[in-house]
Amino acid sequence: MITKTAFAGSGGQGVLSMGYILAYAAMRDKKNVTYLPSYGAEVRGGTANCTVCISDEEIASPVASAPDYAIVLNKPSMLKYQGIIRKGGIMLVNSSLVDAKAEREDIEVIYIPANKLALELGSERAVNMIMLGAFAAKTGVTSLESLAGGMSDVLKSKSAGLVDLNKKGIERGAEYALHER
Amino acid sequence: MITKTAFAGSGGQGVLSMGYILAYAAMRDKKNVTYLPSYGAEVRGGTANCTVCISDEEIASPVASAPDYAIVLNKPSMLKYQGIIRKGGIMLVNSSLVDAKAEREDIEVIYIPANKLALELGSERAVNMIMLGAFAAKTGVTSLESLAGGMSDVLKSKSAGLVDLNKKGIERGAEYALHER
Amino acid sequence: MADKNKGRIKINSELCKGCYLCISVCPKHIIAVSETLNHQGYYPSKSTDSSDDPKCTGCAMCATICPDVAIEVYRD
Amino acid sequence: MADKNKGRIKINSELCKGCYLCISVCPKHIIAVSETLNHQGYYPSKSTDSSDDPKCTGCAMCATICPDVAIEVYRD
Amino acid sequence: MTEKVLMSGNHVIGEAAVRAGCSFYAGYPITPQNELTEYMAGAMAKLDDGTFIQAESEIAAINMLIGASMAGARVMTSSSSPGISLKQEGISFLSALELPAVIVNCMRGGPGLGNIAPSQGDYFQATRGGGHGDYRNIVLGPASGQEICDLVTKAFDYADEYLTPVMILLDGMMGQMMEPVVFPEYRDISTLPEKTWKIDGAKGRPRRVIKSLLLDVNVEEAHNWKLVRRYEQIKDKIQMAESYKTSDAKLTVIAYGIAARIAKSAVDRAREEGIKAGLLRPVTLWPFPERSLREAASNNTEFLVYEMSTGQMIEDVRLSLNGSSRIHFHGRPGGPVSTPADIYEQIKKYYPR
Amino acid sequence: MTEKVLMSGNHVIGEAAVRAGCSFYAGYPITPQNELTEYMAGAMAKLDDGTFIQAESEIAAINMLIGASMAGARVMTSSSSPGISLKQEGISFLSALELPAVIVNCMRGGPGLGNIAPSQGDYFQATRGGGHGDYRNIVLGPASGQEICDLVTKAFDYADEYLTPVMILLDGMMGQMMEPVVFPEYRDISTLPEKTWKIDGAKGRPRRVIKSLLLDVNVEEAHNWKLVRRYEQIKDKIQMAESYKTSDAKLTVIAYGIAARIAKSAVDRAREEGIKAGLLRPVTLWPFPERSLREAASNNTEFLVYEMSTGQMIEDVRLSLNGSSRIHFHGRPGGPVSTPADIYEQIKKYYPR
Amino acid sequence: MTETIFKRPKYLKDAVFHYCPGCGHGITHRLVAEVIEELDIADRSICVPPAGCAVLAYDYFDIDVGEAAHGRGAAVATGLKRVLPDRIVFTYQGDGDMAAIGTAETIHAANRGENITTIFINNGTYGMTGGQMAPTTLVGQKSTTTPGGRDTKRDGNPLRLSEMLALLDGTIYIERVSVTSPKNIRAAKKAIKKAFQIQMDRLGYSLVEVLSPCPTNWKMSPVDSCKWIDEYMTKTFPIGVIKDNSENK
Amino acid sequence: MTETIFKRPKYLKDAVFHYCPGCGHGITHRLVAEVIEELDIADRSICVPPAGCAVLAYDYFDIDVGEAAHGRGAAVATGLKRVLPDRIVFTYQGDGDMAAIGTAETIHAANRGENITTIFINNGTYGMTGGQMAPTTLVGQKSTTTPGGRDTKRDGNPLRLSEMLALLDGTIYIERVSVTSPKNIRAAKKAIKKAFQIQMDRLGYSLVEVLSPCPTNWKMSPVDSCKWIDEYMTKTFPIGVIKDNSENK
Ligand SMILES: Cc1ncc(C[n+]2csc(CCOP(=O)(O)OP(=O)(O)O)c2C)c(N)n1
Ligand SMILES: Cc1ncc(C[n+]2csc(CCOP(=O)(O)OP(=O)(O)O)c2C)c(N)n1
Ligand code: SF4
Ligand code: SF4
Ligand code: SF4
Ligand code: SF4
Ligand code: SF4
Ligand code: SF4
Ligand SMILES: [Mg+2]
Ligand SMILES: [Mg+2]
Repeated sequence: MITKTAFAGSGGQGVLSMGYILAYAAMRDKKNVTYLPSYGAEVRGGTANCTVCISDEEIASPVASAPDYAIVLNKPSMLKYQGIIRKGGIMLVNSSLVDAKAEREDIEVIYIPANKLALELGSERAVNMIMLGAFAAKTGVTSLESLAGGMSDVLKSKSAGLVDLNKKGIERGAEYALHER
Repeated sequence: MITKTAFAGSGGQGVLSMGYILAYAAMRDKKNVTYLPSYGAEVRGGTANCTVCISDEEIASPVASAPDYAIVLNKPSMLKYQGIIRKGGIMLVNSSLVDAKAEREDIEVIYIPANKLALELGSERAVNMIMLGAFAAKTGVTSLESLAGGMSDVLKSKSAGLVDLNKKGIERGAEYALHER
Repeated sequence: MADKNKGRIKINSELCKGCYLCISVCPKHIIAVSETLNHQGYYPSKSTDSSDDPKCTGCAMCATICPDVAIEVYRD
Repeated sequence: MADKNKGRIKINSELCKGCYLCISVCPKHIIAVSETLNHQGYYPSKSTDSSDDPKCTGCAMCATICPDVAIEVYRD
Repeated sequence: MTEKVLMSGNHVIGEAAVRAGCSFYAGYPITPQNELTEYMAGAMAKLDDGTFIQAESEIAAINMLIGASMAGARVMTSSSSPGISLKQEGISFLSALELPAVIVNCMRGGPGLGNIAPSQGDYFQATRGGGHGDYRNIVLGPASGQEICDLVTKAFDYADEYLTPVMILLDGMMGQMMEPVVFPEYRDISTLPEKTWKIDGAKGRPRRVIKSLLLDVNVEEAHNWKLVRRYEQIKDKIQMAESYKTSDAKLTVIAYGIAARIAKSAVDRAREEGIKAGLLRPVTLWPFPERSLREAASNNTEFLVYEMSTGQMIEDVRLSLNGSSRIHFHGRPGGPVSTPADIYEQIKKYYPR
Repeated sequence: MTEKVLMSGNHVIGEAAVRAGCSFYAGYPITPQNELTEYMAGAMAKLDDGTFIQAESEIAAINMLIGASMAGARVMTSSSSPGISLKQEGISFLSALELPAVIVNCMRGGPGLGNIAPSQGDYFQATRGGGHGDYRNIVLGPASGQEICDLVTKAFDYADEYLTPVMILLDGMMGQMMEPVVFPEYRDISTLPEKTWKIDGAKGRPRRVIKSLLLDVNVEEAHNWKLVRRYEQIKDKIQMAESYKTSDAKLTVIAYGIAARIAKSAVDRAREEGIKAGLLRPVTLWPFPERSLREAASNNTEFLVYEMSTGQMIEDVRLSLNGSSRIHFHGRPGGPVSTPADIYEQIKKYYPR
Repeated sequence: MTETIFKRPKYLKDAVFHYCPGCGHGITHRLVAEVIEELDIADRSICVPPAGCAVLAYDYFDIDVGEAAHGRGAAVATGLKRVLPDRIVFTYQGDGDMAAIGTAETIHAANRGENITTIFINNGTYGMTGGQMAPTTLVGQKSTTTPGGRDTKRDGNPLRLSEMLALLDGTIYIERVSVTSPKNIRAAKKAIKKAFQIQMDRLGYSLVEVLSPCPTNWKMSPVDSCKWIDEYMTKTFPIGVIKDNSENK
Repeated sequence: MTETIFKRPKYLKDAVFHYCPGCGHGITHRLVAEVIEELDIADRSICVPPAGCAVLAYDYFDIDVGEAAHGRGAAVATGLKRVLPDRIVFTYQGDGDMAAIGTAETIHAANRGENITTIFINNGTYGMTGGQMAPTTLVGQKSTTTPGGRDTKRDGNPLRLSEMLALLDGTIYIERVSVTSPKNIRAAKKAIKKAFQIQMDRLGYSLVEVLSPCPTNWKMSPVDSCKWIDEYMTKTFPIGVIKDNSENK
């Protein structure tokens, strides 16, 4: 089985590192993985996005014309991805930043007030980890442990404090997604 | 039948126009003709040469690796062409400028004191026409009439005096080659 | 000098990309950041000139520097 | 000043291309065109300095300007 | 000028271009095509609206052509092998932009700086597109002075009709050699169809944009297929080849340009000796005259490809025949010119027994 | 670094090059390969003897490579389609001068400015030599992050062994996509055979000249044939292809690079449906893996060539099979990326009944 | 009665720029469009856009446009102008486009005195390709290919192309401007107008170099970018008239 | 006792130059060979010859030589020098090679301050290809592509590349010399020696422009050619030091 997840938001919201960490988590799970960042700078704009494919087998096309999952951090991204996500897919929306509601009925939409939750944890920097934790919890694409491991693989020697905060973020996101909505 | 004639000397001796006029003469004779000047300026030197092929049929290669005839106006040219002219071929040498004698036995070598003859006609400018006249007379590749016609085709509207001088040169060269050596 | 106060600007908030150069050049400090995102995903700027006590001179400094041609300036 | 007259040049007539720059620069006018062609097809220049009354100063002007490095200059 | 004049291939190109209505030439010197550049310097100066530019480089020249062609002029540039390599980006652009232009490659020995001797080493570059992306150019390979004249004349028309660069591919010897040529009358280009795509200021009409940046992949794909359709049309319409004594040939020599002339004499020689040789001379190198080849092959001949290269056109021969016939090869890369006698020997060597 | 790291194709090229002993990089920005240039800026700065130059143009870059390779360094440059077109003269020179070099073409949609989407439109240019003269370059077409690493490593060795430029031909998506990769150890280049031809000042040895100007046509011809002999050796030794489920296939897809990955999934899908499909993936694009194709053909399969172009590699397929098998084509030029489902449809369409 | 003091110029199409917030390309586009309107030359003007962030200029300028390959704008414009001497041909080029890959074409077109106009956007970076060093990047300035800052030993020095062009006999008018304040922008417009006027008067080559913010690649806010130009960039690239030979013609 | 005052320098091979009678390439070759001998750098020098009449320079200089494509000498030399920083790398280039097709490579190598030396032969023509206009051809001068003489309207103006290069921060020493008289030739040698010395001292880019007769394409005698340089060519291309920054380094 192959799952394709898209991440989207504005530059600076940590969109690319969400995907990156998910890819590392999948590597820990001994899966095949591809990571495709939004590609090329020939047209400028405020958005960033990337796609992560995870599979037990070799991965063919790393492009997701109709992703299974999408994590969107701003409104333009939500508007875009609610259009292309596959039927039956799941979209996670940072409801702290996106006021509108998605319009599709054939997908599951999960609203996470990620900025609010992050502030409660003490720093807005945890926003993307909260979304990622919620994603893992709701989709089972990877485990929270693998995510945390993937996250520290990526951050490596960087500040232990940040690793800690991120870990808390992942857990908090998962908790919220599973129990608090 | 195809005949290949090479012309060689220093730049400025009228070598190229000899070939050019022969080619026009052959056109008057309704022959096929190709004219190949010494080709390319990538290596410099004091010499100029060209090759004229004349044939009743279409002409294949315009290059003469072993020309039938050669008309040489200076010593380096003589040294070169006496080496490559075909067996049984004819070489015409301007003996006013070339003091040495050719060494090959299997070709016919004809010495024409062209500068001297030209001065007698009143101008050194006739040197090349004298050689050409001698060539036509000895080889029969073209007629003196065609040569004269070719020459005026080439010179066109240029000075009538020169056309006249050249005509005389052609005749004088032929005369000398046939009767005076 | 009275005339000078008769300016009025119109910011096309969908063209605006939130560079805030207009804010930095307005001599009257009557442009500010709006609270709502536009469709491009930016917080556009907006005029804060009050109709009671209009300060805008119509100097067009804001429009002159606007890289997205989002501002029109009028004088009534 | 006596020493000054002790020059002598040697022109390699096979290297010479007959540009005659040497002739044009020799302050003593003791270089001239030779009558015989060389193998390259040029009339090389030659020294006309006389052994009776040598004029060459060995100033090497000729050699300095010779584009074909055909001239060597000695002082005996 | 219905009389015969003796002219070098390079000059013939220039004169034929002028008569075809070429009013813009940009080029950069390189042996063995300098006489063409020089000819155009003189010829353009004589026209009221003629432009000659000695460009600062081959790249500048081809890009000047792009501008002049956009503006609607009939345009030409010329160079030789290394210079043509430098024009590859520009040729890809001309092709993408659908701009007519005539490009002359007077090939020399390569690769690298090589030498200035006659060679046919740029066949791949010309016929496969040495530039990037999916495109093809019409490539014409003349073999005599008169044919140079005729094909240059055609080249300008093809370029306009099919909105594509057309390359005249010849070698240094063809460029240098003089032969008698009869030229056509001057073309009155005001009688040609209007170039409804040209840019000359949007006076009284909607503005026009000539561009090749097609960021939408579907638009780019559609553009690519549109070009392919045009190429298919060209393939259908303008395949040209000369067949010489092929009808009963047991060994058919395939050669183009100067090589074909040499081969022709060899074929004659072979016929004299009772050897059933023939010659098939591609005149259009792209589109390759597959039909003529297949027709020849149907007569049960073997083939001998003779190129002044290590073997490039032979791929087109193989592709055309698709395994149906035996194909032999004789190549002389880097400058040496074979004599008819040499090729005659090759014919004997490969003649089927 | 025996652990797996997640890296983009562009970065993998850079890291693999550094580990292979590359100490000289010159390049010019162009999407979609900028990350490679940027990677080399950082990586070369970390080496004692590393040189990174952001050249003023692609032409300058390839000519800097010529100099650095002459001096004996392991050298690399990279670009994308239009930039590679500009390098053609330099590539012809490198080939003529017999200088090792690695050249990366991260292809984009073309011709012209085109777009930055994944494309395979430069196959002809890469495999036929877009530059002038008779030369060939080794061309390698990786299809995964790990293979990029492996082939770049090999590329430097091939370049040195066969004294030739080696091209890594991939598309923008391969360059951008990240996959897990395990890198080899750093190569100690002091253990490599000495470059007895390099120029570094004639101290204690006769002086050396590296040149491609060969005015004597016989010398140039001999040089051309020498290169041909080397190319024959390369053809003999380094043909590489991946065969996947080909032994009993009735329809074998031929595709390279990212296209082959997509095709592989399609083949799996077809197999699930009981359709005997297979995949033959050329890894060396030049030399083309003819032997593998002929072997596959001997199993009585038809072929479906899938390219992200209007059809270029298909000529090599035809040349390899020489009429022995039926060959179908599916092309998507200019950027659109097919899905496995699309290719599955094509397989069904062409599957022999 | 309402008087319109400032509105979108006529020949700037009704499209949203694809440029980043605060980008100088937008301002300069508008100035060019205003000048074209004021000089009433829209129906005989032809724009040659670059490869660079302004590659899509044809989406904005409502006039004829012909695309050039990266760096070759001056050559393409030369071809156009020689065939159409009474049209107004201008190139719009970035610093990478003009001063790196297009160095030769630019210098030689200027040297030939081609009667064209060039708008030269100096933003000290390769904007479109993501912020690599440009020929005009300042010493010490960071870029993706000079992560430690431009080092003159390795990377050379900022290139003052306009000053070099001013040495050429074929150039008539060269001015460097910036678009960092309303005052500078007004001066920029004046310069652009003069450059076009010189072409209309058939005097020869004219060029306006525009110091232009690229907040994205400089990693600064638009406001700071403008300040940075005023404070630092103008030290290496002083604004003002570099050459004006229009009176002598 | 016989004293040798003048003889063939050691590193000039015993070959007949292929140059035309009176060609300045021969003189300049000899000066370069003399300088290499005097500085004792033959075993660490690498020459990068041009495509141009001097393309066969490797037949004459008895040192390592690496060929460059037409115009790309500066780029090839850059590659060589960066890999071998303690070798002496010099290019020998014509005016077509350097100032036309090689404009960009030349300017950017100079601007990077590559520590190389360039001998720049300005003979106002494309010698090798048979006398076409060069960037340096004088106004009114005839050539095969300017049969009516160089016309500034059509063909632009003579390009003073050395003066342009002098504007670049990376260039240390630039001098224009001529080889028209023993005195000028001695000055030329001094300049060439200084240029190499600057490279040996690792100061940066040095260049000597040599006004050099091309009697063949000028269609003048060698003696007249030298006079023509002195009388006309030096008006457009004055000889002397154009830039010397070696003291400040
Ligand atoms: C031949 C070629 N090389 C490289 C590129 C990629 N490229 C596009 S724009 C650009 C440079 C952009 O910088 P600049 O000219 O300064 O314009 P800006 O984006 O900064 O306005 C480059 C390198 C290309 N399109 N073509
Ligand atoms: C790419 C390319 N274009 C053109 C040429 C042809 N070519 C060889 S030398 C030369 C110019 C020679 O002029 P210059 O550089 O002034 O040297 P000179 O012969 O005058 O010394 C040209 C155009 C070439 N070899 N390669
Ligand atoms: S017109 Fe002047 S005063 Fe009015 S908002 Fe704009 S800048 Fe401020
Ligand atoms: S200057 Fe324009 S784009 Fe920038 S904030 Fe103001 S209105 Fe918006
Ligand atoms: S050394 Fe001086 S005096 Fe002697 S021949 Fe030469 S130039 Fe004349
Ligand atoms: S200067 Fe040299 S080449 Fe010229 S004539 Fe004198 S010796 Fe001969
Ligand atoms: S990258 Fe820079 S130049 Fe390009 S649009 Fe953005 S701000 Fe403008
Ligand atoms: S053509 Fe000119 S530059 Fe070339 S060798 Fe002859 S004189 Fe010298
Ligand atoms: Mg820029
Ligand atoms: Mg020159």
